[in-house]
Amino acid sequence: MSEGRPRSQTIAVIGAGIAGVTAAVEVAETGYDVVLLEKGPSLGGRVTRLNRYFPKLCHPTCGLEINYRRIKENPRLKVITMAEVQGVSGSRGNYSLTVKTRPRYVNANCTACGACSEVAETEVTDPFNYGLSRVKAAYLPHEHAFPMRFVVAPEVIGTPEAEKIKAACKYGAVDLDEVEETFELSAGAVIWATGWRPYDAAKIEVYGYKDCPDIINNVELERLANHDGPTGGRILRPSDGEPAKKVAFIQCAGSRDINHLPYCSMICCLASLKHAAYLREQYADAEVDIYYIDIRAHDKMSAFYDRIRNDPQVNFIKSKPGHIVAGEDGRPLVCGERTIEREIYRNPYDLVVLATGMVPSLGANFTAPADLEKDEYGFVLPSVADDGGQFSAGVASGPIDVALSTQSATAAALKAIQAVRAG
Amino acid sequence: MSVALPAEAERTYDLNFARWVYRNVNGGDKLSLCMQCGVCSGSCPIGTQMDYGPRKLFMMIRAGMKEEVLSSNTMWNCTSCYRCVVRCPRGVPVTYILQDLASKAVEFGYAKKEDNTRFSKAFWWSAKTFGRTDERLVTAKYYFSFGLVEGIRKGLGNLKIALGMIKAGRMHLGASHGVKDRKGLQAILKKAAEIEAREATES
Amino acid sequence: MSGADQKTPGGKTKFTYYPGCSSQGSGKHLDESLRAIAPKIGIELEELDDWNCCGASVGHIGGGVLPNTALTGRNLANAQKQGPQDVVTGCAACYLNTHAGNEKIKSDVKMRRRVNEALSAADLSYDEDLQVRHMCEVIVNDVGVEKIREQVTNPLTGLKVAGYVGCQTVRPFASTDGGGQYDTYEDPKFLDDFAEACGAEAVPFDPKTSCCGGSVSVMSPDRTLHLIKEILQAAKDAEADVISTPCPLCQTNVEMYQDAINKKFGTDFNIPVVFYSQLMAVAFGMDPHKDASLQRNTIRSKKMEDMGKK
Amino acid sequence: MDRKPGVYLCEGCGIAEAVSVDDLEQVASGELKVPACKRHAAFCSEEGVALIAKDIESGEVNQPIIVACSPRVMTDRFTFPDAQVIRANLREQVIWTQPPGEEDTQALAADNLRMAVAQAKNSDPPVPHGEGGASRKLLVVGGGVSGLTAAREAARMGVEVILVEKGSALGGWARKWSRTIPHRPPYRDPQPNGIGDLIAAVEADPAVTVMTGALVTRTAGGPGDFTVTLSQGGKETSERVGAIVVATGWRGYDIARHEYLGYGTSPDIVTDIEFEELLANGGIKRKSDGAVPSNLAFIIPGDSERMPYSSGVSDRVAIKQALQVIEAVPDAMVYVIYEDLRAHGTAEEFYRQGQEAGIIFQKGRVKSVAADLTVTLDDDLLGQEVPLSGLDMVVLSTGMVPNSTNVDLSPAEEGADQLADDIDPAAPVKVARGNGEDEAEAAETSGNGAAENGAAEEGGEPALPGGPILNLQYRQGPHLPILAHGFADSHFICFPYETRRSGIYTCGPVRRAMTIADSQQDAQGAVLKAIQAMRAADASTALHPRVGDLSFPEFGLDICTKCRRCTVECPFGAIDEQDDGYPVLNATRCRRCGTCMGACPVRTISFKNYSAQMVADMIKAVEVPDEFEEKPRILVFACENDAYPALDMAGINRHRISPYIRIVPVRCLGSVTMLWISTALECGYDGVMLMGCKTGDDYQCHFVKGSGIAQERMAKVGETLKSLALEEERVQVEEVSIADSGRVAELLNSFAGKIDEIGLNPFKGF
Repeated sequence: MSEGRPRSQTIAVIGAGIAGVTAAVEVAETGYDVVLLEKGPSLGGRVTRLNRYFPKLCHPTCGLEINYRRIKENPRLKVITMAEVQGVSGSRGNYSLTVKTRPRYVNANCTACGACSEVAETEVTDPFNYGLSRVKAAYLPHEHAFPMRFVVAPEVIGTPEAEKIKAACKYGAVDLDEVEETFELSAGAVIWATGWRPYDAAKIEVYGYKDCPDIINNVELERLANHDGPTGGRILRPSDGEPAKKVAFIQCAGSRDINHLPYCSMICCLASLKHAAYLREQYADAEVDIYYIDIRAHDKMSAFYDRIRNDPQVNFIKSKPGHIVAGEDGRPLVCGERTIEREIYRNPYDLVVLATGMVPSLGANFTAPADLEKDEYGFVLPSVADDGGQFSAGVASGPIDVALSTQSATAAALKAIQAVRAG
Repeated sequence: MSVALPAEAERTYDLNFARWVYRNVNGGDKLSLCMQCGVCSGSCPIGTQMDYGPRKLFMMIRAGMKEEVLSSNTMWNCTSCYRCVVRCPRGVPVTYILQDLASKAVEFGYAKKEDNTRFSKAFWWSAKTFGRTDERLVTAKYYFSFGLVEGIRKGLGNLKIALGMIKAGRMHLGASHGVKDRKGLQAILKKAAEIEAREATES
Repeated sequence: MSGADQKTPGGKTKFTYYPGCSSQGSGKHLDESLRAIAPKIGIELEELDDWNCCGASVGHIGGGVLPNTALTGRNLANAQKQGPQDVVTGCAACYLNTHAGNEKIKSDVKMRRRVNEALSAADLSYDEDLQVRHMCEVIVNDVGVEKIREQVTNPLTGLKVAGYVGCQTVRPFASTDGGGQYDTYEDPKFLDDFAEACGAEAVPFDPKTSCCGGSVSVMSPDRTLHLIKEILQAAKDAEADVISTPCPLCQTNVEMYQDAINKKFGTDFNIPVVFYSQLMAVAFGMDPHKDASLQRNTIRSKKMEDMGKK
Repeated sequence: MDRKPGVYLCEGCGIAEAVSVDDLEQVASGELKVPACKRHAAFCSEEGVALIAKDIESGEVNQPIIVACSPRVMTDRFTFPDAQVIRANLREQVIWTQPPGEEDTQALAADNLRMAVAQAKNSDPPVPHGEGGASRKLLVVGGGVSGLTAAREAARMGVEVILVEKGSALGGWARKWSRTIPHRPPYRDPQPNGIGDLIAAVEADPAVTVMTGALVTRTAGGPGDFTVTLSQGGKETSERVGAIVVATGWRGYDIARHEYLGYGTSPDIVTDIEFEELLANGGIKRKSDGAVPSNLAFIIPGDSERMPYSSGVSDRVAIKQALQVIEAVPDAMVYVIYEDLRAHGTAEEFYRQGQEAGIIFQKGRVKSVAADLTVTLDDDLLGQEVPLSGLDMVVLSTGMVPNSTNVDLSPAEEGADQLADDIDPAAPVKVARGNGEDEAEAAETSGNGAAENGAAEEGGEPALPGGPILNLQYRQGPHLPILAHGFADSHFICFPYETRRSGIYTCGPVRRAMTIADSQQDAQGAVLKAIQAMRAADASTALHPRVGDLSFPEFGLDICTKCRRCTVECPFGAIDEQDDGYPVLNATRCRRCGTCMGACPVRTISFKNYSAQMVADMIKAVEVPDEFEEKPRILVFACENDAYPALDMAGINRHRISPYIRIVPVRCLGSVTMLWISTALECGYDGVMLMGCKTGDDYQCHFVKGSGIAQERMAKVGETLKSLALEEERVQVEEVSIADSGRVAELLNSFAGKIDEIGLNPFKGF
């Protein structure tokens, strides 16, 4: 490839979710240069959109705040948002990443004063809330956005409204001429922390996700429960805005299923236990039914499971439902067999939450570079080879929870540093 | 003809019957993958009319409950809608297994009185005799398998339907259609049965 | 995902046609209307010579796995003689049994050997790689829905159609590679696409892949009448003029038990149940009786017959 | 160094429209007499930054006081070498929460400016506490998979390693075993554990000194400068190391404690550990008669019957062992009895492999295992009680008990009395009451119910037996603090390696039950943290969470009363006591939270840029209206990591907050000293609110117990207030999370309402 090129000591981290942020911070704090590339307009990835973590029920933004402060204070760490990696070539010590940046239409002059948003009229789907709400076409991605910088939605580009938005900015921060750009980035090692997306619940046709507004998935529930989500943190039925008090959780919605995701996504059981806790905290009379095959509360999570299990208003029903349909009153009806009691049921709920699993963002179509090993699901395995220079962290490396993601990110940081040291 | 059933199990979870099912029942080789999630029984259109439902039936197979399994009404209530097959997260071909369990129940004398036994026997008689299914004769044969009086009663119950069908030209009164080469067809079926019998004794 | 409007037609035009036993009885109107529309949509159906019963699922219970598969083997051995073109059938049960049998013979060496041993008793053999397909899948993948639209001279404007797909037309093969990946198991769109292409209105119809009880309905309707009732009720609620279906057994079950259901549940259903091919024949401006065989429906659709007279 | 403050009043983001910048300038130049005061339309612009930089370069200013947005934003732009930047938050916490143009808004802005100037007047740039020269040598304790991996990975980073193993050989459990749970595709078959190669690589590595049959008998010092005493074959040596990785692994849980499982009643009822050894040693044979078993049941008891952490591993171990049985004895009838089969992640594939191989999985609860090996279970899926007879071997899943202590040792004499307390997870907060009190009595737990729930409390026995692993020569005892079930885990989901003993990192099953593959990854992470700790020690900077902070607490021993509060309350055990009773800081252990400062009754502990005096002056800087104006003032101490950002976000969301609130960010609530409360009340403030993180079992305080300590201290304020005839409600402690941007506004407004009800502080104006 580029044999003559000097070896790079910089480490590129692809994806700025909790794993990417952790890996980048750990690299920088060990005294190495790092470039953190994020596809979206702000950092934090999936966890920013979570209300709380299991099992402590603490808030993801708390740890992110610490990490962001570390980023702000560390000159070795450079963040590039709106940047997607198109390809990686080269070998250890000598990689070249092709990076494409999408326009944000807002440059670094932005002070986040919000004047642009005040004049914007068009509302666009809010990607941060998984489309559950709408947001002005000039917007701050969310209250904890880092970098704290606005975005102008591509939908209004080329309209008079865009010019109005531009005119509203006193600091010359709105740049409507921004275009997609591609550049090459040299790195001595690469950490893939590209994370995951929720499995498309619509693909599980029998669970009615498309057909009934009161059948939602688990990441959407996180937004409903979050204080800065579309309902201000109240868990309400999307259909009529009434409190969701009788709620079913359907475990393994997609996971552990050869027709969908053959693997267990590991986090969904715990997520539903956590959601049961949200509901029970919000509504004293909430009743929660969790339909499951196995509750996989791994290691210390079993204490959390016990805690939720001891709540008489949370029921555990060992059953994978056959189908979920809209009942005569429009409420979702969960149908199936209670396996332990051997009873056929048709149970109505205010809200049904599909505990969908995690799909690696890289996906099955991702062509792994030569020094990376990928499994058939699209997870990029943590490297074991001694001469590799590309590593994976977080859910890019397998279906794992946040604690394991940060653990894997710290390990990946070490391996990447070793790679650039070895050159 | 199938490989002989294993002897009565002396203890619960004797795996000999399960292994017999794995090896001799169509689709049985996938049965061990069942993780008892219940999606099959929960998806069944007339699952409420089943004594066990496929999921529990499969657990009973593992538990070695040969008599209960082969005497079950579960397979006779299968409408062959294949929902369980396409929904099973483990790819267990539930419908096929139930169909072949039904066949085995007939073969080993567990299901003499099932409606379905009578019907499938009538059906097979037509297929075997004419090479094609004659709906009128199959239906008649099925009704009369309950005995003359019961057969007439059942038949009369559906007389209106039959008359409607005749009127619409969808039920004929003449001689049965059939394949031209009946002899060849019967030879094939005879040979197939021979092969099965031969294999059953070999194993 | 509906394959209908996303795929470019595969373009196969010649098929070996396996009508199946119901074509000589309860499903005569499917057979007749299919043969009528075939040239219009540019496909040639050459009848399988001396075809026999597929054995269906109940046949297996009566006969056993190998004799049952041997029935399929005989049909395929005869089809092989007629040429390498795909075998197509309009009957869901024939498709399911023949397709499954074919796949098993092709993929399982032992099964192929055993079937051929049985076939040898009639000096037949099957060793080619034929494809067994459903007519609906052929229309989606090879003909293309656009072609139907092109042939419509008598659009069924104002006809409300509840598309009742039933089970075996889509399960368990519609989403498999062998089954042509032409639609989904639980929420298929092709039947509605067919109706809309004919100019009719496809009404929302939830139980499109609910079970009519299949052969259990034939043997023991008492166990399954409630299933058929739900189908009829949904069609009635959607104010459908007709229920359309691709499956001969569904057509018969849903049509012939309406009296019994009315008696048992105190309802007053009287909804015609027609084949999609009958819809097409009328929409193509063909003869409502000779081609669309509307007279063979025991509950007749006056609306369709009136449309056909135009 | 002379302090040269300069005020930079930003007019951007609507500040100039909402408040009078002229008036602010008057406050800065006229009232406060700050020599330099400049204005700009946007100081964050290139031009604005250049303006400040020019003043700094010219030597005119070395303390730029930037009166603009929150210190949480524009940090990179407002960083100037050789200058100490002070920020006054006029945007998020003034104009975004207040109506523009109002008198109260102006007063709030002016007060924020006054506080910033007071802060500058009490603040100097920190100077490093050390001069480098930190040790770059790593001590790894434990020679199993985790320890070996840690040693190898550290050596690859160019770090010299001493690997200490208690036993006579390296390799731990893995050396006795052969195959492990698959962690690479296709995730189907048990795979070799690779221990032989790992041992060989470590032994051949010139950077690693291996000491087997050795113990750490003493550890003193701190990161960058630990002095460890190693004992091998009766001989003691001393080594200086920069950081320590503890990888002491695990031992089996005593399953015999549950009689119904029948362990001990038959030689053919064995644990999974014993069975693993059988598998590795060439054959599955019954202990009773040497026969090869063909009917085996693997029992995974419920978590309540063993170590709850174990499910991370043991269910997969049962599948693995059952698979190995079938591999060896193809006709065997093998059963796995479980309640929830935790084959999570890609191990689902392994579960399928087990099923395909013919393992029968039974969901149910075992009721008894008889000496004749009959297992009776409530079979959930058959819906009946089932006797499983005819078995010729029963394998019980045990659990992994962490080696957080060395069970071969009796509790250390030194500090033995602290054992139970120190390793008791239910007691995260320890508070000393006061001067000269006996420590044992002085120690008490926070009032958050943690004590009631603690596992260690049951039966009143200490959580773990044995002596300390490192025998830390720390004021707070010889042990590494532990969490539930004795695991030396981090309590933080985001920061898995944070322990309460700086520079000492745990990895592998001592931290959490984990597989071999996970342990190896964990060891890599721990090594990186250890290397960072050594670097930080060398640079005199802090570790997590105030990474890079050069400030550290200084102790004015002249007025120290030797009350020992600081040494007891430090969440990280950073402060020891000298023989004469005076506190001595181990600066590299210190995390700079200021809890010691908050604890000190004589206010003699301070940082260069954070002190009791500084905040007291900030409190005093606020103009408190006299009682006739009827405008209360409420002081808020806000944790800078959670409550302060939440207050910022309240502004971002434009929530309205009472204009009477004055906010002081604090490093941690633990640093809040009683002086500040009394100063506030003396100055005429009408109420004080402390906003800190959640305490208790699920504490969220990143300084572990600062928030809890603050609650404890404030619990006693009530009495003091009462004695002054002041209402207790005037001082409130609230647990506030970073996600409370909506709630903080409500909290403050309702507190303002309550103050209104109670009435103004009667001491106003005195």
